[in-house]
Amino acid sequence: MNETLVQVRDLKTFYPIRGGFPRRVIGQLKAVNGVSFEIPTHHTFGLVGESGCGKSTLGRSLLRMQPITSGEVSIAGRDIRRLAARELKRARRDMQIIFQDPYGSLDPRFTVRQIIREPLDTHRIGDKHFRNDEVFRLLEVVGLRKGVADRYPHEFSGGQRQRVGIARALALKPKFIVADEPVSALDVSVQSQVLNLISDLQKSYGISFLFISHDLAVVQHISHEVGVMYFGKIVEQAPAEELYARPLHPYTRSLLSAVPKPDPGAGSAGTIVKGDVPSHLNPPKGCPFHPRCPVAKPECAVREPVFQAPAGESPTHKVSCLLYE
Amino acid sequence: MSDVNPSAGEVGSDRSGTGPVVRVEDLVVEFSTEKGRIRAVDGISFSVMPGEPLGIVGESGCGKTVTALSVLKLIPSPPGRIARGQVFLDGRDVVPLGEREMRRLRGNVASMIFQEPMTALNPVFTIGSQMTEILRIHRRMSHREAREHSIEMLHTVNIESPAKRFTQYPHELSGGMRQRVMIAMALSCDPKLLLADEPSTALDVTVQAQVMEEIRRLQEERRMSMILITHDLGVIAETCRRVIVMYCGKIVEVSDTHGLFAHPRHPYTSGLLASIPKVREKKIERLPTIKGMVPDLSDLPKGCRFADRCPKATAECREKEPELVEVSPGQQVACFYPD
Amino acid sequence: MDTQPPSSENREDPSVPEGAVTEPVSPVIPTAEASLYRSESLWTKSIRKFARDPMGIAALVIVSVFFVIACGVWAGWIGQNWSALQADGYTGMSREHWFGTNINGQDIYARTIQGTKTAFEVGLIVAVLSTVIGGILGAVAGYFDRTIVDEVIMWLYGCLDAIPFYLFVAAVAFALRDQPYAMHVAMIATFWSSTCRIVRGEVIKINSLEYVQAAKALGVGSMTIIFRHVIPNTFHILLVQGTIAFVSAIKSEVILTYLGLGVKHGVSWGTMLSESTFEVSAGIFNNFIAASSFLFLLVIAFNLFADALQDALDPKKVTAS
Amino acid sequence: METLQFAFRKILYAIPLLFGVTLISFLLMVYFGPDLTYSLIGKNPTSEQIVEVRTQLGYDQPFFIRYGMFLKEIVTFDFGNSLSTGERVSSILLRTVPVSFAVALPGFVISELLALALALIAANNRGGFVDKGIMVFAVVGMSISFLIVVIIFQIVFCSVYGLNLFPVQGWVVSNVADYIHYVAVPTMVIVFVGLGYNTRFFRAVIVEELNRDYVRTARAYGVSRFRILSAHILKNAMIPISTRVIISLPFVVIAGNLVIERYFNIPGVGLITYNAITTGDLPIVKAVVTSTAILYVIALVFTDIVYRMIDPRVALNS
Repeated sequence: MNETLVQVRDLKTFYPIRGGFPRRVIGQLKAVNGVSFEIPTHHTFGLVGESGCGKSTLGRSLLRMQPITSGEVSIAGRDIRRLAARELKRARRDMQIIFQDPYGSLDPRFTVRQIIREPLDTHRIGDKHFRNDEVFRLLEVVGLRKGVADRYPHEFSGGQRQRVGIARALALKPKFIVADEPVSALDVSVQSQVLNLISDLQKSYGISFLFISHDLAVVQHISHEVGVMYFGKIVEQAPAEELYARPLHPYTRSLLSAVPKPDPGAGSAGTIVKGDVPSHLNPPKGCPFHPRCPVAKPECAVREPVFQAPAGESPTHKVSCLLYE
Repeated sequence: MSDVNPSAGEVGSDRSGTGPVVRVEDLVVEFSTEKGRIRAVDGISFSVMPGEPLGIVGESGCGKTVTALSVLKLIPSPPGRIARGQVFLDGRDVVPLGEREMRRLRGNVASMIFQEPMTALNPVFTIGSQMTEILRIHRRMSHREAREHSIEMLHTVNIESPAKRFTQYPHELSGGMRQRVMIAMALSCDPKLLLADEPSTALDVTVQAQVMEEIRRLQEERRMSMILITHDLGVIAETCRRVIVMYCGKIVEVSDTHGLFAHPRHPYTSGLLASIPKVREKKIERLPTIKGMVPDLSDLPKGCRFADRCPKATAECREKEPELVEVSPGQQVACFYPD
Repeated sequence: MDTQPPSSENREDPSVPEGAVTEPVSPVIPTAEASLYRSESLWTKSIRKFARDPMGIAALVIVSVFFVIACGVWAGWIGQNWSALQADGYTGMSREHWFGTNINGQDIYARTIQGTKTAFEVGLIVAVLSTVIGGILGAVAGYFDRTIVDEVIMWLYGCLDAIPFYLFVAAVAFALRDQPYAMHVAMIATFWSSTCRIVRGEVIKINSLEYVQAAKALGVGSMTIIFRHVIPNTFHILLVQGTIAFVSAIKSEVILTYLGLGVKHGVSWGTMLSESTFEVSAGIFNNFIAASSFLFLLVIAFNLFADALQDALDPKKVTAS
Repeated sequence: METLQFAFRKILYAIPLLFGVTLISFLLMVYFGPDLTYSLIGKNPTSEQIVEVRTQLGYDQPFFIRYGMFLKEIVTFDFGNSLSTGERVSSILLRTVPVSFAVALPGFVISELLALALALIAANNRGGFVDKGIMVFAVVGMSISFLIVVIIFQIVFCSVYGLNLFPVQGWVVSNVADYIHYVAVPTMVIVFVGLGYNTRFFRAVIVEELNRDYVRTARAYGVSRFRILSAHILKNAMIPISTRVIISLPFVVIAGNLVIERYFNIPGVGLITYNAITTGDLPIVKAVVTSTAILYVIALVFTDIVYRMIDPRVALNS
């Protein structure tokens, strides 16, 4: 089968919280707090979670756009944490990122040609003619006309800008792309176009994706495997169809029931989870979800669950919940 | 501004209470931009009956928010203005009304909640002072009464320890809590109509469900009319009985919710419904899409505005603009070839 | 139309399996017809916007006229005869002396023209240098936000802001004892700070934008990012700050010269106004009116120009349209 | 209690700034400043005399010792004696500061309040005729040089060529009537000079607040235009406005008066500073520069505290 392209072991990314008097580090914001997963080649791993759960930090940590506190990240056989500057630059050819904001992700003073050429220029790939041809080829790949190469980002709609951003990410022919909420800023009718483009690219070029989104339906549609993140941890992980058909973790269940369904017959959601995501300044003990969990036991407030496949489930379906221990 | 429509103000027969709470007639709202004058809303008509939750759905720039703002005459002016039409709120045309009269209606007869709970509240005033201000304006309550009533309202929207929240500032509350405060403010004068402009869009999925649940419950309990504006068809399906679909400033389809989702008649509606990814369906390889993109309001195509993106468009569609006509009981469509 | 399979010649490790796809992967989005659509950068868009602002154009014309006058003086064509004593004290307006002569009998017209040159000298030197210094330090501080570099730069302008301008000039004058450029140095040392502060704030904002993040993810180096992506996106601020510094400089020159800290050699509107303080008490206004109306006209034109520039360059306003 | 702790923290943070301003003052005026040796000794001094005076002035000491001596002067508020009159600098300051304050304060207060009122009116009629009128007036006001305003106002109000209502020069104040008599024209000048800048700044701040979402919310709930401006917006706008006002105070008292006090010959700090600059009376310049700078730093700390009182968010962020 496919080999492992991205391997993450117990990754932790903390931010210092400064405050008090005199000013000092008074705590750690554990944005990513011990996450492990693998992405095989030709696969899309979907990461779903609410704002502040650490999913974006995780994506950026993998690409070392964020200092990693501890743990291991290996992409295409490289130990990302230990790369020196030169090696890191080389490694960036294999890993790229697509951003959420179609307005902020393109430099307004650059033409589309300059934007898509930048990766080729930076890594000195090919000569001038080759780079120009590449720009046209990439524009075609993402479904834009050659004629737009000399236009500026402000002359495009959100969906078109997102295509330009994707072309830029593809320029270096990466093996792995982090897609950080690539469609959430787009209008509904354009979302599906961009989603189709991403899944086409994945199939045609065999790129592995880490697809980050807060939208469960989008993640299900695009991913082979899905991880559900809550408060810096993956609390449940399974192949997409398995996860959506048989969610185990109470958080996953409540997320799924919270999604409004475009079907008036479906009736209103089942259990609506109460309260808000806990504060990082005062993290709950035990399972981080227990204060909001509808089925929490007293034990949940004391002991942290282990992330594992419960007995009787397939080994690919892992969950971190005391109900299954 | 107030003399846009000379015939307005004479319709008073709707005040009996059984008529619609809102009736919009041929509303046109224009904005002057650098590219010239554009019509954000172009000749729409609809009404909302007492106790009815109506949904308006559409993509950004389709005019749904402008429609809601027009009901309370909150269009930023300049650059916007109501160029034509009437908006009967509780039987009275608001278009010719002045600021002073509008103020008596706002927050009182009709209230509005907004998308961004982070910025919609004044950061330097406490929750309490912002809530009591409304009661003191419309109900002329004393400080004490206003305080008691506000705390009760906070209690109604299920905010824990309301007396404590009453003294806090907006930044001390989470997004979901702030949106609850907005709802409490909106309902504190017991309005007949609630305008909810994307009330849950900026919130997380779980919090979104909480807030929408709250809005649904209160709307039913209070038999309040509601116009819910959203781009999320799921939210509409769970909340509204009737839906208006807007595209480029026009209504393209009006339908009862069941009919719309079961049998969308306009190609835009069916395209939209097909293209959104849905949870827990059998996984499909490719999503159906609507080709192209929303046209620029300053450069609209002749004829049907959707023609360029429509799989069924003919020469006729590119020439003439279709009118909204009833195609089956409860369903109106603006299309020459409804599904 | 066929999409070529990604070529792998230029890479050692082709990531694309052989014979991947040859079909177009997504429908081509129809865009507005290219023939109807002239592509436009933010700059040309700003220029077009500026051209539609009558106030801005009028201001630019006035400034240009002044600039031409200054160039004429530099070239030695006009206003050269400013120091010679041509009459016995004050005379009124005449054909030889368009604006009359001052109390010393010097030609006021020539002095006013010469003053225009001085104003541009002071204004340009101060505006260019203070904006360049402020821009670079601001960009560096903003890019290295929250590091020691940033702290030091912020501390530096914090300190300079604390010292009142006129006293700072006096102090610089003490330190530079009779250097002709003491005034310029003092102005540059004070004026760069506001540019620096604004640019720093803007750069911090730009830094968090995803196009900078994207460049980092592509492996573009820090310095390249600063000069390719960050500083070009602060040009609109630099231009406006530059015009503001220009205005401040020529206004300050007048005050400083009056206080005896400014122009010591040559003639400026400041020296003329200082002279005129004695004349006006005697009821002679020629010198005063000539210098103050030139000064006022140039300053107001520059102020209006700066306003129009700000409107035209604001990238938010430009892209929103 | 919390506010006290906050204030204390802010004061501690001001220390590097104080160090900086004193260092710059020291470098400019003492270390690289004029050599006072010859102004203290007579003509044709012997080399022994020179050495003696230089030792007395501390010129033979290393950098840090001299800086230390400079700091000591500041802390003890003892800047020595004026070179021209021989009077103690501290007593000169104590005599002149109140005069400067009395001259500057009315104009400062009127200018700020008037500008705020004009800005509110302009912002409320944004884009309209009144707004444009006020803004044109502001640009014109900004474009007239301080010196020209002083001269024109003096011609108009104080000279035989104008109304000749007020004294041309001087400051002989023994009662309120005298005070008004002498302060009137300087006040008008200060108001006029500050008005343009302040109106524009305040208007920009208010317009920015007007575009915020909470204004729309307040409007949607029937809050009146007047109340939105006078309560909702003003309280938010007070944050940048108060910063500007407080920070400009130390400059208004001393720096802004240089021109006015010189032109109207008013014996305030400005005039003695002017005289000190022209005669090279270093101890006075040194004292004025350093104390203004320190006053500025204090004002900065003070604004942080005011900030915290107006804006509840600051408490959380700090």
